[in-house]
Amino acid sequence: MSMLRLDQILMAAAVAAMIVFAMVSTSEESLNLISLILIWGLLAIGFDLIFGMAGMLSFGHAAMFGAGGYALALLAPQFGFLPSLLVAAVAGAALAFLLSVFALRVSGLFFSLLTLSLAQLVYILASTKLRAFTGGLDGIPGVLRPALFGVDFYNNRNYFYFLVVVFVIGVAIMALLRISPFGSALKAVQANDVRAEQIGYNVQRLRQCAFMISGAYAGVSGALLASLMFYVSPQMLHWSTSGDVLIMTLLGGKGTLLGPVLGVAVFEVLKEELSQFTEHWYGVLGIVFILCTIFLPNGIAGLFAVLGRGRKGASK
Amino acid sequence: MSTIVIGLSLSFLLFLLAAGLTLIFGMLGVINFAHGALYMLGAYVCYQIVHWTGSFWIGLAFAPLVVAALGAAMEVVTLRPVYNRDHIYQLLLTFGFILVIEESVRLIWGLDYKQVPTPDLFSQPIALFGSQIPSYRLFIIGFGALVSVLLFLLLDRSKLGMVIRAASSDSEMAQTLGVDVAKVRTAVFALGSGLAALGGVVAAPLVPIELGMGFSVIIDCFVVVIIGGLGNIKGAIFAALLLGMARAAGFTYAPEWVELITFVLLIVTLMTRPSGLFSRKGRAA
Amino acid sequence: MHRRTFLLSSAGAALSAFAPATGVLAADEPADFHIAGILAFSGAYGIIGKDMRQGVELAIADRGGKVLGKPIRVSWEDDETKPQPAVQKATRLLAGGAQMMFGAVGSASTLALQGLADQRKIPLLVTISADDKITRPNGSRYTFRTSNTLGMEIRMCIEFAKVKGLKKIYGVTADYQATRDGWELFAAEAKKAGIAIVGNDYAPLGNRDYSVIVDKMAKSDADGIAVIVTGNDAVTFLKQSGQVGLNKSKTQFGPVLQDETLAAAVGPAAVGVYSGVRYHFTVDNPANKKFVEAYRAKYNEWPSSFAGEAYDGISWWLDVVESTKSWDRETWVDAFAKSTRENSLEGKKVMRGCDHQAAQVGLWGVVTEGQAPLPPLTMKITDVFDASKLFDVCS
Amino acid sequence: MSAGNVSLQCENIQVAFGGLKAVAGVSRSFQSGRIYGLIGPNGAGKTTLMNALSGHATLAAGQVILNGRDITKLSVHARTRAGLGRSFQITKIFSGMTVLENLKLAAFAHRYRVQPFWMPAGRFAEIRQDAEKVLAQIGLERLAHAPAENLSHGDQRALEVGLALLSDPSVLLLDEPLAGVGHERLEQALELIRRIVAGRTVLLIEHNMDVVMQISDEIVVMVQGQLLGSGTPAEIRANPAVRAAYLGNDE
Repeated sequence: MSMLRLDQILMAAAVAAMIVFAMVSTSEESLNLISLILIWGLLAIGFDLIFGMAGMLSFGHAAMFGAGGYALALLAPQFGFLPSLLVAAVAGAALAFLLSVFALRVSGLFFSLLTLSLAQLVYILASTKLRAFTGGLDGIPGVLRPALFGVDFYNNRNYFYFLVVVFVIGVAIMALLRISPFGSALKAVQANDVRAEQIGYNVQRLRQCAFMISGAYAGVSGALLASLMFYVSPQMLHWSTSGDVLIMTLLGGKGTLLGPVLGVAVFEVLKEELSQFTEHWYGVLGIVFILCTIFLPNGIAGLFAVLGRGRKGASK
Repeated sequence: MSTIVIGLSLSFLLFLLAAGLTLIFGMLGVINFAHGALYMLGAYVCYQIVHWTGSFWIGLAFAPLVVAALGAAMEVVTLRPVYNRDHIYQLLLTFGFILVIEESVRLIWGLDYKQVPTPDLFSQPIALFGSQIPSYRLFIIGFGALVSVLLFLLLDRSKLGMVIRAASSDSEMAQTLGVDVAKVRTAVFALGSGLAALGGVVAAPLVPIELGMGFSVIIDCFVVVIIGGLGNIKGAIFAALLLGMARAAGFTYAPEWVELITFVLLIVTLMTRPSGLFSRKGRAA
Repeated sequence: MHRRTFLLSSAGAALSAFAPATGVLAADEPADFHIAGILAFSGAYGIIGKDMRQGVELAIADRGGKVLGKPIRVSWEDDETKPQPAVQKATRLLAGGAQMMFGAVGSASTLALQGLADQRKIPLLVTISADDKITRPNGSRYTFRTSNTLGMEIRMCIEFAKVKGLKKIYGVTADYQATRDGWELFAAEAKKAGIAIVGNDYAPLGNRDYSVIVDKMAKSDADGIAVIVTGNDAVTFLKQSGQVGLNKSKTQFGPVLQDETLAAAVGPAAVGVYSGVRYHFTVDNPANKKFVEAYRAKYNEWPSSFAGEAYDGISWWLDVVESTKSWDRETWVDAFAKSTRENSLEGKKVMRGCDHQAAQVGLWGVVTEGQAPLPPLTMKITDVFDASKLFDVCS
Repeated sequence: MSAGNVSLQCENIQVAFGGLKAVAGVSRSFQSGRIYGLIGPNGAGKTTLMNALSGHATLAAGQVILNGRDITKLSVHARTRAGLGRSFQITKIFSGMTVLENLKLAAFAHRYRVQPFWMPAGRFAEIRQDAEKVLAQIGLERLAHAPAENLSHGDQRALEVGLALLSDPSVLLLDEPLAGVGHERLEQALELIRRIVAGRTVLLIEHNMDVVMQISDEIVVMVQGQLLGSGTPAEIRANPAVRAAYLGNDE
């Protein structure tokens, strides 16, 4: 469909530069930060499939994110890391399916509010009623790292390489999905869902599939985060997590493949660096959000688009 | 019987909390996540006024005005340039507001707890239906009822209310009819912020005044607004009553399940009548 | 690749059977003694973080800012009362070469740091989180707690109920694992002591309205109200029970219900409420007197229990480190596990080898109106329960 | 033109909004290869009937049979697959995409029940051919790469017909296809409709009397939710009942 535009190349270069920087830099601090960016980047890419491509604002991604984390925490000891990572993806997709069965009965604003309430219901269940499995509010400590080919993944650098591999695979799959007929169908649904239905697309099933793929991405990234931190807790399920991924995607630029990843990078770096300069990093971050919203209509990707003098931003 | 009176106080407190959000959410279509932060700000400003004047009532009168003015300023500076864009960008702005408001409260009042005593007039319990009912609860019922009637009259019966509803349902049309839509929006946002602060002042004697108090209120407000129907003051009153009574019953028989009751109620509403149980419109498209 | 055995419940100990994570243990002398201070400076427990930091900084100043001949450097990080930022920032500081971790405030964050401490073999000193899971028999080798446990404070409630002669208790408990276990322990011990349990309600954590529960309590024939909730929930409950004057007819008490900070938040309704006290500036011993004067001189306020416990814990730890004359962390851990603190701010504290919990006396007090220069609402210590009554014997 | 076999059969179709019966029992069959003009005063229920046929309005009673198959219960996209295409009164096309991309979407939707996700969309040659074939039919080759939303109103209407054509419908419902088409483009638009019939059944709603008389093989008149009568354009023009009920107050 559209040949690789200059801004997409520039964004890919920026992400690649970030990864290379982590490889060469000796400071574990940036290694840890960029590992975090890759994990949240996967979540944001998955989130943008339905938000940027299909035009569905979900406020429930924390539920799938947490589900993946808990799946890995509970299953890795018995079944090993990779099978559990797979189960985390399936868990994310299954929960996404469950959410979509309810949420797709309504559309627009009510879809967002319904996903918010369903995810918050999962949060309350995980922190109280399902306490026997989830360890309640204290969560589950001691989540495992992968154990493959005899490599010690408790070494953060090795684990970082593992994350890079998973991240690149995730981006590749999403890149293919976006330019595949499935991706164009989603764009059609966002552009005009009545016409999409009329030309023969099963719009509800398309949305459900997109939501499940997005849920799988959230599940995987949730598992990877739990493994990075050796810990999973209901806080991952809390609606503020859904809010964070939304902010990152908007900052980065919705509807672009790598925009959300750049949004994640800026968000995390700001949060990390600001807290070292000023005790009032919280307020400064708020001001940055406000300024970005007003002056960066298409997010950071919009900047790249201007830079690359490609078409102004991907889609309005 | 006393549970019903307490249920009523729960309901009206919920209504006071949510009234501002119904207004801003319904009339401006802005999902105002900063509503909780404005509620907190109201409590802190009330603490400051009580600290200076020693009177809860002066706090009750002036704190909402102060926060309403701040709300208006925030709206003019940040929201106005973003109205014509997708709703999602207004939502992102309100996230920014939360962080800014919380940080400024931390700067001005610091981290330690603040305390607003129950006003002396209502500090003693009253024997009612065979148990001791805190008179402050009766004040909440009375005051909440008064505010709901005033709001209802303002929005559904007054000329200003008609202008507000016109501006919100079709701003272009209202503009052509000579309504200064921008001013109306600022006024609505200010009124919404003032109401949020009012909720904060009324709740101040009941809960600890600390930075996190706003965060816990947001979900409850959304529940009332959604069940009641966007921008539907009457709906918000009924939704608050429904939720308040459900919680009172929940606390009586199964306190552990109270939080779940709230969400099951919300999800059932969103699936059956997304535009609210009490709204005139049928199912949203 | 040998299979890693791993039990979910005692996650800490079983993690030892794999290659050491970060390079060979540095035996040579680092430039400074770097402490990773992970506390809550924002969120629900923001106020506690500030006081604990002040306590630690005073303790370091008192010893001339040095241990083992090197300057002590503390990096303070805000965990926003959430586990993820706690682990994220701790990982960064450990990567930067921190020798030990100090914190956190909320139990969830502390448990999260515990996993990291065991995995990276870095000592973690806990001086406030009370969840019993933190110091379990043969639990985490690298975690030590010098402050109260919730279990000990529950036992103080029983001792108090006996001393006070309460016959019927109605309880309210936060729907959170640690407090639920606390209630079960209380109910079991009460039955043994012949005290009747009239009822108990589990209220959601962060509940904002206790009026229905308070109404049930007021109508019950209970003479004692056990309030097993923490932090903000305690303030909310007492403010709302105050509006009904529950304190006039019944005795309200709880394991960690009130202190100067929370009483200031509750206001007049706090007077007459009984609570376990983790530390108090009126405890009469020379070490405490010296500390209170130094604290008031430096910060111009009375030291809260958070500041006192932090000062006491870090001083004890640094003294033990000094006595080992070594930079090997394993030596510190072994030495501290066997150490006794004769002159702690609350008298004698003995570190128990089996679960790394400091056995100590239990302070119990009531909220009273204080005359200047005391704070307007202050705790008056009414009982000091001996450690033997509060801790089960463990090998 | 092969005429004779029935492609679309309506059996006592009723659609009600609350108490009001917008369509009160329409029964009629339509044959393939013919253009039917559906006329009637405003509010007669023409668009509601079309919505009932295309699945956008739920039936209170009655049946819709397409090529002998009962499609009353089918969803909109299932009816499209069954061979029923339509255009809308208010143009609905995919903005933010070019004309060719619009058509390729319709081609994908027609050819694949499960949208392929393993290959870039550009690699599907047969899809490009389908799209270009219809592009030529609707005469928009020179605008192939123009953004759809920038097209003139007439071209957008043509694109909409193209989108319907790509599902190779046996029955094509056109809701005022010539609305807003300028006088000079009228002939070209009529020519387009005649060209695309090719064995299909076309049912179109049109208010412009001489246009509908000119294009239709048969005129169906609808008043107050019911069929008043039908016949060749000449018969309808002469029929007194139709004239009184409808043509009398022709604007």
